[in-house]
Amino acid sequence: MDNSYEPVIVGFLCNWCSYRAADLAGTSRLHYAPNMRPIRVMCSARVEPQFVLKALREGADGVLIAGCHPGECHYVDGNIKALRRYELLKRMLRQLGIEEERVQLVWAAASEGNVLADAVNRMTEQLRRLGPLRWRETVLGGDGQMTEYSSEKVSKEV
Amino acid sequence: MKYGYYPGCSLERNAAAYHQSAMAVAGPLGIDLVEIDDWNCCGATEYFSINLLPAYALVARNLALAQDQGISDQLVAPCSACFLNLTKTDRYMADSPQLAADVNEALAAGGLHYTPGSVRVRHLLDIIVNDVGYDVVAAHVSKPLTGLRVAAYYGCLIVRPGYGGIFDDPEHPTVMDKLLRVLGAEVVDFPLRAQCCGGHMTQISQEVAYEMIRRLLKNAADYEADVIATVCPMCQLNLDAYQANVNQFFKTDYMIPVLYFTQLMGLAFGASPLELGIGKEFVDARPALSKIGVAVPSNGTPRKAGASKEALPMPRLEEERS
Amino acid sequence: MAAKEKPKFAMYWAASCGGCEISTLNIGDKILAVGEAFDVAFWPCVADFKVKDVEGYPDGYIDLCLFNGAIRNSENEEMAHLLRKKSKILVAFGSCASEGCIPGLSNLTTAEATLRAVYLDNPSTDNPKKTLPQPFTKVPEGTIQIPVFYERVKSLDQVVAVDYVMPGCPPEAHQIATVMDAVITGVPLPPPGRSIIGAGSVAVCEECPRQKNVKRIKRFYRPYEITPDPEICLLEQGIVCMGIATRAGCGALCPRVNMRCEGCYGPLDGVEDQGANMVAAIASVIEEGSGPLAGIDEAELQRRIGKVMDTLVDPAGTFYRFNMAHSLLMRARFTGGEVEKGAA
Amino acid sequence: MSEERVGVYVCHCGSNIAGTVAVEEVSQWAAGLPNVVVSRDYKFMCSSLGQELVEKDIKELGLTRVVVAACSPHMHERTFRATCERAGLNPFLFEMANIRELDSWATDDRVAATQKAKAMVSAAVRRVIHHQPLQLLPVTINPNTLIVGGGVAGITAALEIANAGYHVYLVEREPSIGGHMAQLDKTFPTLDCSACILTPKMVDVAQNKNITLLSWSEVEVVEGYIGNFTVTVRKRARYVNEEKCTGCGICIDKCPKKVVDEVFEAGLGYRKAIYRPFPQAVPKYPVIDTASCIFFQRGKCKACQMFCPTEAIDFEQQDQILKLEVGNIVLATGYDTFDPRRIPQYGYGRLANVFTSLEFERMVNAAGPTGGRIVLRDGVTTPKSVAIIHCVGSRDKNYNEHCSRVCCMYSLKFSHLLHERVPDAQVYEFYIDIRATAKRYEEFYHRVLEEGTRFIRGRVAEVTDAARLPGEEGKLIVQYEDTLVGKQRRLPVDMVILSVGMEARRDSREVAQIFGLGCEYNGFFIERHPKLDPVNTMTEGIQIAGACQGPMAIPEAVAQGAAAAARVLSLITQGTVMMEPVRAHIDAEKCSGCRICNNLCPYNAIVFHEDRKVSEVITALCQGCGACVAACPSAAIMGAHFTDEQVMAQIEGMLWDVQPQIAMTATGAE
Amino acid sequence: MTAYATTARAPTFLEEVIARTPGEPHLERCIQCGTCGGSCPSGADMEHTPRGLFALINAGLREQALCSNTPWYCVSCYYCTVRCPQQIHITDVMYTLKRMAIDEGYYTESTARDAPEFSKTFIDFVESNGRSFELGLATAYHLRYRPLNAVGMAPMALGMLRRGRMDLTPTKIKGIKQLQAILNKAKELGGVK
Repeated sequence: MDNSYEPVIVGFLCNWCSYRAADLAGTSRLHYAPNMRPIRVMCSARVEPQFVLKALREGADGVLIAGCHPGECHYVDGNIKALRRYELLKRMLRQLGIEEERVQLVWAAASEGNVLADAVNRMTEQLRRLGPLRWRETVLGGDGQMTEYSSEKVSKEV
Repeated sequence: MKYGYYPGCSLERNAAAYHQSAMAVAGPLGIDLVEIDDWNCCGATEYFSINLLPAYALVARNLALAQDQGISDQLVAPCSACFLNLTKTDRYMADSPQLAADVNEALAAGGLHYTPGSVRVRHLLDIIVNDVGYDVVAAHVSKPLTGLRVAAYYGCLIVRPGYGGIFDDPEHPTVMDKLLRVLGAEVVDFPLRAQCCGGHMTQISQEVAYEMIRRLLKNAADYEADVIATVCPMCQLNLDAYQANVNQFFKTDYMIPVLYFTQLMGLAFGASPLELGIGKEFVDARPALSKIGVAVPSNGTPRKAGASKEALPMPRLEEERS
Repeated sequence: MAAKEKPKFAMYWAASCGGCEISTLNIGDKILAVGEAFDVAFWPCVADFKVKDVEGYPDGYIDLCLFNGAIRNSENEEMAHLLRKKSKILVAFGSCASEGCIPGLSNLTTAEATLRAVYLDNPSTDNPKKTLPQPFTKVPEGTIQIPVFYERVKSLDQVVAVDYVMPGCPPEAHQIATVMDAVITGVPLPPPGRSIIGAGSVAVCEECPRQKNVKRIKRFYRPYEITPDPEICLLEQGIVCMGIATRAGCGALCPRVNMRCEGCYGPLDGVEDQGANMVAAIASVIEEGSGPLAGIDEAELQRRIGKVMDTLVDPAGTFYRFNMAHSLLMRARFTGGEVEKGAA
Repeated sequence: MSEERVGVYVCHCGSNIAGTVAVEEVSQWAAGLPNVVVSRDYKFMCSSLGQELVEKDIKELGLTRVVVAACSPHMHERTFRATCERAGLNPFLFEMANIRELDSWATDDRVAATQKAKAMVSAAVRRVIHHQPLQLLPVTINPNTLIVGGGVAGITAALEIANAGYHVYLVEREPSIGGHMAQLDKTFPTLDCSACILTPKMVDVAQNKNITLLSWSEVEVVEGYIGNFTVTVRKRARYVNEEKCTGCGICIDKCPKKVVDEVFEAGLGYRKAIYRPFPQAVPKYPVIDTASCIFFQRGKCKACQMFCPTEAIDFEQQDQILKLEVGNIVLATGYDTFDPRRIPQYGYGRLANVFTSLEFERMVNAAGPTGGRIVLRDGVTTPKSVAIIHCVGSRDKNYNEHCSRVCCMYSLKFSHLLHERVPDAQVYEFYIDIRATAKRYEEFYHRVLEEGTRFIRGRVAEVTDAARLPGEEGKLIVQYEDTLVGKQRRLPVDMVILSVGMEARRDSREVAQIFGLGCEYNGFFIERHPKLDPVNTMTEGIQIAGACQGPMAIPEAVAQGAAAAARVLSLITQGTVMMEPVRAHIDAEKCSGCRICNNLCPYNAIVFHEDRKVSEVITALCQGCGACVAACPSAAIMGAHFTDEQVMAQIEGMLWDVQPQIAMTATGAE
Repeated sequence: MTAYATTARAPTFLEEVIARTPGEPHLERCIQCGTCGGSCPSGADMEHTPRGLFALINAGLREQALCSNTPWYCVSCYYCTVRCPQQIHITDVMYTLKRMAIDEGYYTESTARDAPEFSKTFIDFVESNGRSFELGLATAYHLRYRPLNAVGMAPMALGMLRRGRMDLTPTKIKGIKQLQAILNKAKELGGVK
């Protein structure tokens, strides 16, 4: 794997727990992978699957959704809604050929800066191993290509 | 209930009594112990001191055999040291993919592969109290050990550090106490129940080892135990075979027989002492066993606060609460 | 004094089943009015025109062009560009043109796998030499060219600018009729730029007569697994009805006959991805996970929820039945040897 | 292409940001972004000069949007919103990029940090263009306050607020207020008698007209939001009519049933089935403990009723459910002490003469079970040697990782009291570190040293009664390593005191859920900011005070009680607060009445109109989580300030550098 | 310690010990409380308590640490491990120190120099038979390293034989070749001989 490649992760952080966890990680100078680009939402329940797909299409190599631990959600159970959506989205992404490591849901309480930092480090490592996604180029790219289909090529596989 | 069975080197000979009695009680309790074919030594406490990876590989071969021979997804080890090494290897392989990879590369040289977690290793005591259960055991008691004062000695590795999951308190285990009570025995308090028997120190520094053994014997004697019940061949060996040496060394005269808990179960089930391997112990158990059936009034030191009028209440323990 | 020129009408059929054409004819005698109002400049399915004729027209010659069918091959794309050039108003007509529709589902697999399915693996195909269509074939007379089969299906608006979109698979005849009326009677259309015509602006539920209650889904069922209550919202009964995320206009035809809405009218304004919104909506109302949460085992909870989601077979194929080519991701990704996995 | 005129301001924050992020580069680069008309970097944007910079540009350059790249919005979002407002720009047309906590402080890779900063700035710029002007929502504050927990923190808060002339409901779970402090004997380091300084305050509570004291009661449900909470309280049946009871105590004397008092006497003493935890209890009314009352158990006795001079005993009494309307809530629910049964090797429960610190507090207390005599469990023998073990259940990853902060000091206090009461006793303190970190603490430590206590640095390994060596028989043997000598030792003593630590209340997570708070990993409630906002919580209108927020000694608990009161009073005197307009709104035109959203709102803010077949969000109840916004399949619900457009634009901005942004649909340009 | 706390300098002795112990032993966490030293059944006879040993390691006093008899007196009872308030895997660390002492030849300085010999004798039998062999072990080890004791131990050995608790010949497993192949591969991988 090309070492120069640095994965880009879009992180959706809930305002009450995980964003504060990120703040705490910073204030306590916990150094972690600079690969996650944070977007603050009020609750992980605000994160639409659309946002995830959008990020992936616009070039993110992975998406991290972070919320409060079940039972600690500022909005009682918003994180459970996020979890439900994540579980279904995960199954759909599998069909679309997107590895499970590319979209992750983690819980980090406001006091768990280290948990969030570790999650980002872990995910960055996993994505380094998976390699870039670059949706537009690698999946959509080559619009109107004039590829020829050699019968040999296919018949070999038959 | 069918289990894979890993006797370990000791049970072949020096702790043959343990093996015999285990088999003798397993039958009636419906425990089917099927010995895994061609198992090897677990390395005891020695191999890890010399060379790490081979030590894991040595143990892993047994796990791989158990896994492949498909007797059961559970493997029973009666020896606490074997129990520890097997559970530790399985646990560490699961925790460290790197180690798992290395060990498996080594196993591959012997055409084997082990997937961590595919075999659950359990101690014999664990399955008797948890899978079989006290009630079933009670149902098989035909000759209760009434009047026999027993010190339940757990030793270390069966309860610590709990790589295979904790089935009793690592500091103050009690399941064997309950089991022995079910057998009708009078279980004495035995504060040092989970202390070390000296392990391999007998080979390295006898002074140190003898002192450890002495403590245990003294504690058992203080509580006037007729018998010490063990769950581990190493403990049995140290307390039994070295008892004379200890007496000689400290000018003491302890004469406390050390039996395997399975031997006591066998007796309570009405099995003959012979088929339970009784007689193989160094400190003769017969005088003590002659007591069975004869209730001797206890005059062992009581260990509860005197309930005088001024006495302050004792904090209650969990079991008392529930 | 020269008779006033009639406006020119065209209708073209790219990668599609022909249902749109039939639906257009289904407007009944209104078709005569169309004939009255327009000169047909190009309509391969009803009259004999050649591409040459169209190329001969001056730019913007055609006043109204209904383009149905997706862009599956190079011919489709060339025609799209040509008709765009020659038309004043280009309408992406029907689901294929506007969002890829059923052909778009092949974006869940590779072009190669599609060809293989058609020319090699199909049990009814006898192709011993394993011949596959080749864009260029040398024959004694020279080189024969056929259209190039594209890697992925595209909607019309992904290759040319589209003035209007008329959704539906096919667009309902009455909708077509109203649009035609409007055009003929000169009722001003909405400003062009992929604006929707001939459909509602609210979800199918609006037109669906079923009783709708607060939703708590225990598990999902495929239509054959249960006989749904005819009065109650299908979704509440665990049937994955796309009505909640689909533009109205059809009159809720399917739900009326106990069949789940499959989403052919596409997403609503402001929705970029119909499938993703379905995920968000129905996953939210799963019952699993409600109840006290203090000190809950997080892994266990996730497992339980996952089990419910497993009862929803083939989410991608279900949520993107019509919208795949026009969804945010547009197609599935293949890192090699995953065609089967991808082709749900 | 939008017409908005955006100003970008990149903060150095001294070297906090500039040290890792090339701020000049970022601001120069930002100047080239679409819609950006001005981009500057400045040492401290939050300084008045920095803010004036923004105001000036808004006025002179006609900025319609502002982006500040600096610290966390939780730090300065309000600051800069105010800045915009002063310059006549709606405060919500502003967006903050957190390039400090989330960037410069989280890495030392300058290149990566700068790139990340650019991404956050471009995201903010693209987002802010889609912002809409919003107005804060005014909410009127109900002047009544609920205080949960009648320990010293709760009592202080209650008195502060009540004395300011506002009404307080003080809810206490136990029959009397006073909390743990009422159980203590002396307080370190001043050695004042705990009860003597606390009871006057308790009496003040009882007599204060502005305080409604609800003891023997618990909060069950909390609904609403800041300024307008509705709280459901269960007032448990006392079986004593408070109107009639004079608190004479005859019933208690006459009650034939004696049981161990697990709560107030920490299990060391007894109480009756009808009881008052302690003589100075407030309120003075006793309660009947039905679990041990002979009448409730066997249907006969009624001794208390027979002897009660005022016929106050009422066996028919039922629990009462009260609904309280309050504007603010103060949680002062306190702590639990660690249960040393969890550490079997210390023998508590098995070995008679091992005591907990709380038991010892009761023992030395003149009003306690032994009348202040220090004796072994047999109730008569005076110990000649006592070992005090520090850090029991604290500073231990197996139990509680945190330091309980008070144990060192109260252990020293015990040494002192032992020397005072049993002069010839030898006292040993087993410690890891002595933490005497507040006013006059260190001095107290020295005093105890001089009194002859032997300090042994080493965490005790085990306490056993298994004698090994001569001289150990019949004693408790403490086994430990004297780490300063580096040797394993055994010390026979008569009595062992376990200095147990402070833990969060066993039910703190349930309580947190009732009030919508967050809990630390160890169960203590999370404050809004550990330094700058220690008594406020993430939930507007709810304050925390005392040891429910973390281990602390009496002075801090009192200070926090007062601080919480000050918070509440400032809100009450303001009369109204402005709330974030981050709210959901359903466009009735687009709602198909599918009812997906109906059961998603945790605050039941969504109603369905059967007649019109559309759903609607009640703005006052909506808290703005956005769960319904995300769930609406037809995009009919709009989440103010977190709209799809805004977030989508932000996503694009975040990924500005990743790949060419090819148009996905063909545009008019042919 | 995250993967990003990278460092250029040579590892300290402490870091070495941690690196050579499987999993995460967390030795760096030690707060010198002495729980291990107090809990150790053979602690009274150790030259350094475990805590003391960790202080030496932390101070980088390699020779003193590796010459200590402490690791060899460890009986693997795991009391220290389960009681350690910092959850340090003390027993594992002891095994590591034993291996390091052997690799670096320090153990010969140790007052417990026989211990490794015992371990070696033990595994020699395991490696050649697949099972341990008490008689062989006892005789070989005692005659080789503690002849005096051998005499003292004789009666016990006889007792063992009389009670049929000891074999005269070792048991060999069928798959001994396989086992040896595995162990050799492991040694090759493990790098340590």
